[in-house]
Amino acid sequence: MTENTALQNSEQKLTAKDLVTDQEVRWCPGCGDYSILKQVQTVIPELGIPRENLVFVSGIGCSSRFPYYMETYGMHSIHGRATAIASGLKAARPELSVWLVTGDGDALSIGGNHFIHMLRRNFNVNILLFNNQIYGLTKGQYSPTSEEGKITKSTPMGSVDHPFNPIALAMGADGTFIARSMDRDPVHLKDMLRRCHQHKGTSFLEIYQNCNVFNDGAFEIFTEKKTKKQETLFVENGKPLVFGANNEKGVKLDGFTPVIVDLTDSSNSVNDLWVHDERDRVKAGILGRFFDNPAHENHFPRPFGVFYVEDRFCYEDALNEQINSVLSSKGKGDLNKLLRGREVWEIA
Amino acid sequence: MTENTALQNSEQKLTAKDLVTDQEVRWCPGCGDYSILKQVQTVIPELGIPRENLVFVSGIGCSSRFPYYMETYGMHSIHGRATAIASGLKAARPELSVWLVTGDGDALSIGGNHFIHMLRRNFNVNILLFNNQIYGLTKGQYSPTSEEGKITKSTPMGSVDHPFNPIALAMGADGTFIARSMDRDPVHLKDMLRRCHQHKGTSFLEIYQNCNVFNDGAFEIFTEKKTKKQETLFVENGKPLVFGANNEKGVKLDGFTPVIVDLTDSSNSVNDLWVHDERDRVKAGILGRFFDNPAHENHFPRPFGVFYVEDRFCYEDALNEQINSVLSSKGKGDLNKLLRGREVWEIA
Amino acid sequence: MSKQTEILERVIIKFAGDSGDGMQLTGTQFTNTAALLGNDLSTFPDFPAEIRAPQGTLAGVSGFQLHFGSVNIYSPGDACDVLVAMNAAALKVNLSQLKKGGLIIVNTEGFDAKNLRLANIPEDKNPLNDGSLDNYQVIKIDVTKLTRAALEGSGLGIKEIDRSKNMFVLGYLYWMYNRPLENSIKFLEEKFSKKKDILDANIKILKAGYAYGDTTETSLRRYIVNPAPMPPGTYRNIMGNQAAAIGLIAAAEKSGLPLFYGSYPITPASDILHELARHKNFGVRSFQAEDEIAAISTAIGASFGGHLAATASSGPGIALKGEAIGLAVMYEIPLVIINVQRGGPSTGLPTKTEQADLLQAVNGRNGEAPVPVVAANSPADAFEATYEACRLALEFMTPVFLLSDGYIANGAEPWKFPQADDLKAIKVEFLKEKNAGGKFLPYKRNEKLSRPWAIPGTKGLEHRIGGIEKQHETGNISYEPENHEFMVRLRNDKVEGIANYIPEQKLDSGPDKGKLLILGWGSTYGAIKTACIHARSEGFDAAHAHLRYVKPFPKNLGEILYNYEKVLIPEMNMGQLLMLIRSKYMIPAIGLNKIKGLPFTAGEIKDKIIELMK
Amino acid sequence: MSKQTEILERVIIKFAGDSGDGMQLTGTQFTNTAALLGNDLSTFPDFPAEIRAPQGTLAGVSGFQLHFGSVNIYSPGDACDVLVAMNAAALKVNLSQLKKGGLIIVNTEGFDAKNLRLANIPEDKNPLNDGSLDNYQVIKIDVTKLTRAALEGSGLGIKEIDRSKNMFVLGYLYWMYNRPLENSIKFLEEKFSKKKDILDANIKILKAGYAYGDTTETSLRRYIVNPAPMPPGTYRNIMGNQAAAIGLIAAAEKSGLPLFYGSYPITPASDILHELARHKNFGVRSFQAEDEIAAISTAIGASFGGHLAATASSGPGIALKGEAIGLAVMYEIPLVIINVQRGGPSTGLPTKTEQADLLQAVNGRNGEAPVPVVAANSPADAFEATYEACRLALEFMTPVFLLSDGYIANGAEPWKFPQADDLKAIKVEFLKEKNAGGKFLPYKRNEKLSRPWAIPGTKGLEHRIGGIEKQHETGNISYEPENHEFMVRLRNDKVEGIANYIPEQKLDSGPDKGKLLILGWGSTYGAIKTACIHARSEGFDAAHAHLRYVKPFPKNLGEILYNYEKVLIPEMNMGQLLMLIRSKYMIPAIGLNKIKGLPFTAGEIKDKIIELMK
Ligand SMILES: Cc1ncc(C[n+]2csc(CCOP(=O)(O)OP(=O)(O)O)c2C)c(N)n1
Ligand SMILES: Cc1ncc(C[n+]2csc(CCOP(=O)(O)OP(=O)(O)O)c2C)c(N)n1
Ligand code: SF4
Ligand code: SF4
Ligand SMILES: [Mg+2]
Ligand SMILES: [Mg+2]
Repeated sequence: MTENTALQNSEQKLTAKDLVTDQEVRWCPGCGDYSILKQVQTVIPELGIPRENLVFVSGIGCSSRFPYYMETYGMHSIHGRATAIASGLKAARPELSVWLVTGDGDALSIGGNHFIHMLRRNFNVNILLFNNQIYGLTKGQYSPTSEEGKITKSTPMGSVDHPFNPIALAMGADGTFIARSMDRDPVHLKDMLRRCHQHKGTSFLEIYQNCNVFNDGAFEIFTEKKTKKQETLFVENGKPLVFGANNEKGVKLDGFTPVIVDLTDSSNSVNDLWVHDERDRVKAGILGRFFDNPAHENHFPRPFGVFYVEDRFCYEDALNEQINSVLSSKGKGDLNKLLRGREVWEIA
Repeated sequence: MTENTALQNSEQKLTAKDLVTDQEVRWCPGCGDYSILKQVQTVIPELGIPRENLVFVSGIGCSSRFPYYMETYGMHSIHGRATAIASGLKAARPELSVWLVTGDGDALSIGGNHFIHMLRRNFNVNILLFNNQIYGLTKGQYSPTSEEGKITKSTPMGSVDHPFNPIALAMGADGTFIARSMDRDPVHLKDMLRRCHQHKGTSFLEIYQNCNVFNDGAFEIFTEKKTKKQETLFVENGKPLVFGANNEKGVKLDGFTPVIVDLTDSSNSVNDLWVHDERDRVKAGILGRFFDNPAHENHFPRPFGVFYVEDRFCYEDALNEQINSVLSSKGKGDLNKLLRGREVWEIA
Repeated sequence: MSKQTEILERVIIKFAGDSGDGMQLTGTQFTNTAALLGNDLSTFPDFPAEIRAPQGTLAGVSGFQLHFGSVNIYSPGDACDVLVAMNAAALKVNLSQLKKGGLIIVNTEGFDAKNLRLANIPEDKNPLNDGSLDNYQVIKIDVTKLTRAALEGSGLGIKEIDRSKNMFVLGYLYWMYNRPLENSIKFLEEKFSKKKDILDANIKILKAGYAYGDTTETSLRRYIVNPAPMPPGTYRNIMGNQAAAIGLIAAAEKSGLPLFYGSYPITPASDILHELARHKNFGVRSFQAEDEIAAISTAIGASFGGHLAATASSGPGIALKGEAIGLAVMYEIPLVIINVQRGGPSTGLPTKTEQADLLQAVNGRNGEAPVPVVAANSPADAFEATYEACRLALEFMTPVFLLSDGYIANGAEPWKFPQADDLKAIKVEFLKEKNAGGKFLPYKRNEKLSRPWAIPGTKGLEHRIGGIEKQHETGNISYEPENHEFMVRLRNDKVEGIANYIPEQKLDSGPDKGKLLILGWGSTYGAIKTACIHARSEGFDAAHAHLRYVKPFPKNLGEILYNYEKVLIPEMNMGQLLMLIRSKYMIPAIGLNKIKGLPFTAGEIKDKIIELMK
Repeated sequence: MSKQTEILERVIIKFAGDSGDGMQLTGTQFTNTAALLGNDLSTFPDFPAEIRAPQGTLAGVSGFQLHFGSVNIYSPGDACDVLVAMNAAALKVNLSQLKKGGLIIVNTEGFDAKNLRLANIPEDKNPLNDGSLDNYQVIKIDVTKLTRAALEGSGLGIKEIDRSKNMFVLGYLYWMYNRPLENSIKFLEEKFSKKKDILDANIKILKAGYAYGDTTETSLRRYIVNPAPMPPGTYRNIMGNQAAAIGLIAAAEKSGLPLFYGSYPITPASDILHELARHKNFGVRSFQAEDEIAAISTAIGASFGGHLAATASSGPGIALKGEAIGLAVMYEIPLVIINVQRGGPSTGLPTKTEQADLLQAVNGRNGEAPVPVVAANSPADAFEATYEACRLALEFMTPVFLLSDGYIANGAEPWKFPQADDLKAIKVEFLKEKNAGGKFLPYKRNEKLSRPWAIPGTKGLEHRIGGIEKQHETGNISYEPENHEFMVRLRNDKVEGIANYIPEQKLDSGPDKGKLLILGWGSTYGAIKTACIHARSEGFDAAHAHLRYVKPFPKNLGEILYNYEKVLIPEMNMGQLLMLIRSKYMIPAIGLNKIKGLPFTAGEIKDKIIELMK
């Protein structure tokens, strides 16, 4: 049974409410996780997956509490290993819809290796990485996505770690679906969640999430009305890269160099702008590097949306094909034959 | 003491012989590791580093036996962790010249996480990754660099893992020096080793290495005279991308798309070719993706040389700057004060 | 109206409220003042597992227990004399810990309809009205209202105003226990030096709380707790994790080595990292690694480089370090591994305490990989235990386990801190030249079976180390069967031989032979000691010995054990030391086991003592 | 000339040569033929640690020991009767294992100047000439020369010709022990079905070797080893790793579950992965993970998904799995963890055997995380032990450790394999509907204290599991102190309770009370059994019990132990079972410990028996 036929077995339509568990949600009041939970609970019913075929897998961290709040199957596991656990589950049960919830520490610090290996193997799993650029659960140490110079409990003089660019890392690991969204934009987030589901292969969605206790306002500039339009770039396939309060700015490519242009200046036209192509690896790479510190002058806006998509076989499909092909060529294994082996002798 | 002042302390010139230990070299006869060992022993003396300031650190694998054969300080450690061990050593002793020898399994399978974290932190360490696309020491299982469909002991029906592209992965992890060489080209290999040393920051050198017992000929097409010139592209900074038996072919860029051109055709000129720029991240990215299966038609030649270089602060320098800055502002810590703490009371 | 003043020997106060109510700060302030007045004391905070559980809920209750007295205090104490409850949830969670007849001080505003609902109390069961507190003395104060009234017109917002209500409680308790306000005022002045309005508000409320006690008739009693007969000297207050951090720095300073600390955050060990990160002026290199394996691996690298290297974690993280610890055993390099134990297995009860990782420390690796194990007894003792772990690591060129736990880590007590000069010397000498007639033998041993430490940069001592079995003395790879057995036994002998260089086991109290010995290790110290005192006062004179060294055991431990008819081993696990003692000494020692994520109370142990002795 | 024929009861032959000499194949061929003739037998290969150590060196020697007889054989045997040495290094490495007066068959060409030098033998000390072999019978054959001569004109290159020289030795031994060539010829025909010239050459040389024995006077004796009195039935030869792999498949088939195997290669466990990867037609999903943590994690995921899930590794890899094993303990899901033990600590002696990971299996995790431990005794027994581990995992919803070792993994012996129908049933039923009156309680327990298995895809049983302490029955997160203690004890009781569902401990041989019991576990089985037989024949009648279950111990183990004055526990470690037995049963059991990376010889154990009994 594939995920799609499973879809059709769905009997009655779920509602967001059906996905709420009897467990009290225990994030700090104001935490960005609430909004993400809500959007997930809203989108899932649209997808027509029977509740019993959904599994949420997580590691450890504030974000990793997620499965407890989803009335589906769920595994809250150990720090950094959700990707590996989900790989095993998906290899065993390809027909399940597996969602993985992880944090910047969980996925990129302790879990970095399983993360990149999942991307290259391309299991058909949806990874939601709640990036708050901090360790929430352990009360505020810097994470591999914290900015250079970050002052935290473990770096009172500022961090000297150069942070990962999660989009670039995922590209380098041959991820087949790479996207970014934010907790504070429900419409966009829901859209991205749908896209994750649609993609066959590992869908990696980075979600900027505000930790209002230990890293409040880390993404304010991208999420708050006052600055959002200036500082963000919502990309859509086939559409030119336009941003700004009144869509008055655009990005064009000068050779390999992206340049911000002022569309109010008549010498510039929307038609010259870079048109987003999700399937162009090189351009996705350039877009992924729009990652400057917004405090720097002449910085680029931060892109949101789907950076890159590629079709590639999924590990579990290839594995099952092998099994099916032997089964059809050799037939189902005979245990007695296996026990007997190649060469036997009799003792009377 | 920095690495450079250490250099000057060197008293008498080393020779390759001085770097040979009394331990019998125990790789299989014909193994590509021999040649690499030889080139390292040849290059090191040129660098003028006193022998006692050299440390070779390795994990586990055939390649990881390397330190036993270098008459320097050395650590043969555990599988996958050499990068982490070297990070600690370099953080503690920045003046040492630290070389890391690892395999495709050691660095990219079990050690993948420490590998990408070392790259982003940019410790000034030289990573030599002996890529033989196989697990040698454990007698022939596929590795994360083995090609799709690879038949090995653990994949009798062919591997269904999509392999890493180590260059792309290192780019994604924000590596600051990324290069490739091969066991069978001593001159090039030596050159790359020198470049590794010169680069301040983590130097990542992938070395194609023939495992003649479990994966013989994996790189034959790149290393053997008959095909080498057609199948490889030796890149040099500032030079156009030219290859072929008589340098009759070149690569130019058509927008973002690399195209192979025939230079014997008069409509093409060397002047139109892509000129290699080590410091161009986007182009390095495209170059790194010259990674087709040479069996495919119209495939690109495999590049060798330095793909990418970037200057970025090293973790250990930033760390030591912090220490020095507190030392100069606060002065050396006073243990009695520390023991005493902020608030005390007397009991008479 | 004049109020009665009573002299008390000891008091246990539990400050409890919502996570946002500032009870940790209130408790700490009261503690510091008590310390300055010369009381002996011991404290233990009790955090909620969530960062910020929803306000007002049972899960969100944060507590701080203080035990102070004019007598010696060895633990935060069992049942409380006083319970401060800022809301209904705090009362509900903590009431069972209060002595019958004890005093409850409540903030009435915390018992409104909303708070009752959040605490899952039916509205008609409001404990303030339904008679369920009849067996206690209850002082009801509408702290919120009083605070707001006092700060009316201060210009502060209601949120900021409410945030200072804990000062009211503190002031009230200062009045009740006859304590001066100065110390806390000084603290506030430092803390809010840049926020004058908030500073003023806090001081005002602190004084208002004091005045409230003085003028109203909420309580007719005040209490005096005189200074304790503590050894003369200068004291400070210290928490266990802080003590461990300072112990590492002290050992580095005394041995003349730079300190490297590789760690990955985990509750309840993270504060060691935080503390060390603040002391870069001691040359401390603290490194937050990508995971626990990297953390210990970086420490191994730094140790090879000649640093005093340490790593710390808690159970799950320690599990990840097992392979690398084995490597350090083979390398024979100094390394201190701190396990701040928490409730297990797996993620378990991350914010709670337990002692269930002892056998993991002793056996949790592949092959015969002996590692000495040192245990800390109390927050202040964590300093000495850590220092000793460093000393053993350096002098014996070996990884050493230091076991602490959540109770020690977050607990605090007065510490008669030493002077740097008083600390035991730690002599470390790097090998400078070849040690065997023109040859260098990296695994040649001294009388302690310890090998030389030859660090990179030393000319002529270039050598390679690895995890494959080594030839005796040369350290070269050797697959030779006889050599393997020899080396396995040698490494074992080296660790067991440490028994010759550590103090003999002493009794902590009690007769040197007789009916019952209580053998403890780790944070059960205070509870056992107190239990013995109480049992003794009831005529049951049990002896108490407490292990600093769990591996190897002190040489004379067997002798001591054989002097008693019965041996009782209280542990916060299913009987781990018990197993080691039974198998080694063949005595039918008895376990007293508590696995609740909570420390023993002295009462629990005392009851067992009496049961076994009568 | 007619040659004398002697009947022997048992023979131990060691085939030794350079890694490239094909000694493993020669040994295997001789073994298979012996098996077909009805001999009982046991074998053990002895690989060099390097993949291909330099030719001719001591490090490059590869050996294969075969013990076969007309009596029951329980181990590859102690000292050899016959040593085949293809070169000087092979002789030097193995000579000490040869019985005084034993037979040496050498290839003289392997003793030329070059080979002597490579073996570090001074040229004037050529053992073939210097009289050092005077106490042995030496048969010198220039195998290389004879082979080349026989194949002159075959059209094959010299390298290919030389590669068939092992067939000469095989033929010669077939002659000496009166064995037919047919079986090996059949084997060659299959192997070289596509290389006719090489096939012909090999057969020719095999026959040449036989003929050489027949016609020359190199030996005047031939031997007959009659069939052994083995229980009637059909037999096959099997190696330990293969048996474990088949055991997993059999358990999956019998339980009706698909098999998932997550693993990362490591010596000596990799062959289980290789074997399983070949059986995709049983629906086996074998997954080579990026490391050991991922390997067990994938297995955990698959187990949650309803597969029979297993993982295997050796010591260092098992160390890495500790944290995840703890998670599986908390989850209470079925999982089989196989540890093919090798020499430790750390990387240790990767190609050698040891039993030093027992305490790691029992205690190597944080917190109280009990896991049942099952041990395999011999290569064939690995099947049953694995099957049993699976059964326990599935019936008790728990991770289970299966301990094997390098000696079992690579050793081989005849196996009277079962029929699928004869295998114990394994009943697995996924929960299909709510189990508590309209509610679903994922941690509700049956009489075995086992919880239901409700897998994704089952409507109405959606639930969440995690590593934080769980509330009894509901499985919800609970920080409640009483619940924690209750659950820790419950998980412990569940594992200890398995003792009620496993067979009682039986004696393997010897009197049921008396002076001495030998208690063993794992691969010491054959050596202990043989030692007991020999000691008995010398009048020392010791009893032997061998543990299949190391945790929990069988219910009646104490009773058995108390029936003997002394208990001896031989182990290839420093006394790990010893510690468990001493602490649990309070008996002063005695350890016999060998830590050489080599199995015990029966002689070593017999000597100890006699020492203790006389
Ligand atoms: C093996 C292990 N190491 C460390 C921890 C402690 N720990 C729990 S969550 C966490 C990091 C949390 O950060 P992140 O993944 O970003 O999640 P967030 O809490 O920010 O959502 C750490 C270090 C652990 N539980 N297990
Ligand atoms: C923790 C651990 N897991 C597995 C192994 C077994 N092992 C040793 S080397 C190796 C892989 C070797 O491959 P690679 O790194 O490519 O090195 P090569 O031998 O090819 O040079 C493995 C799986 C080990 N020693 N330790
Ligand atoms: S600590 Fe931060 S991430 Fe965690 S629940 Fe609170 S606000 Fe959210
Ligand atoms: S197995 Fe391969 S990589 Fe290893 S030493 Fe032999 S040839 Fe080299
Ligand atoms: Mg985070
Ligand atoms: Mg390799």
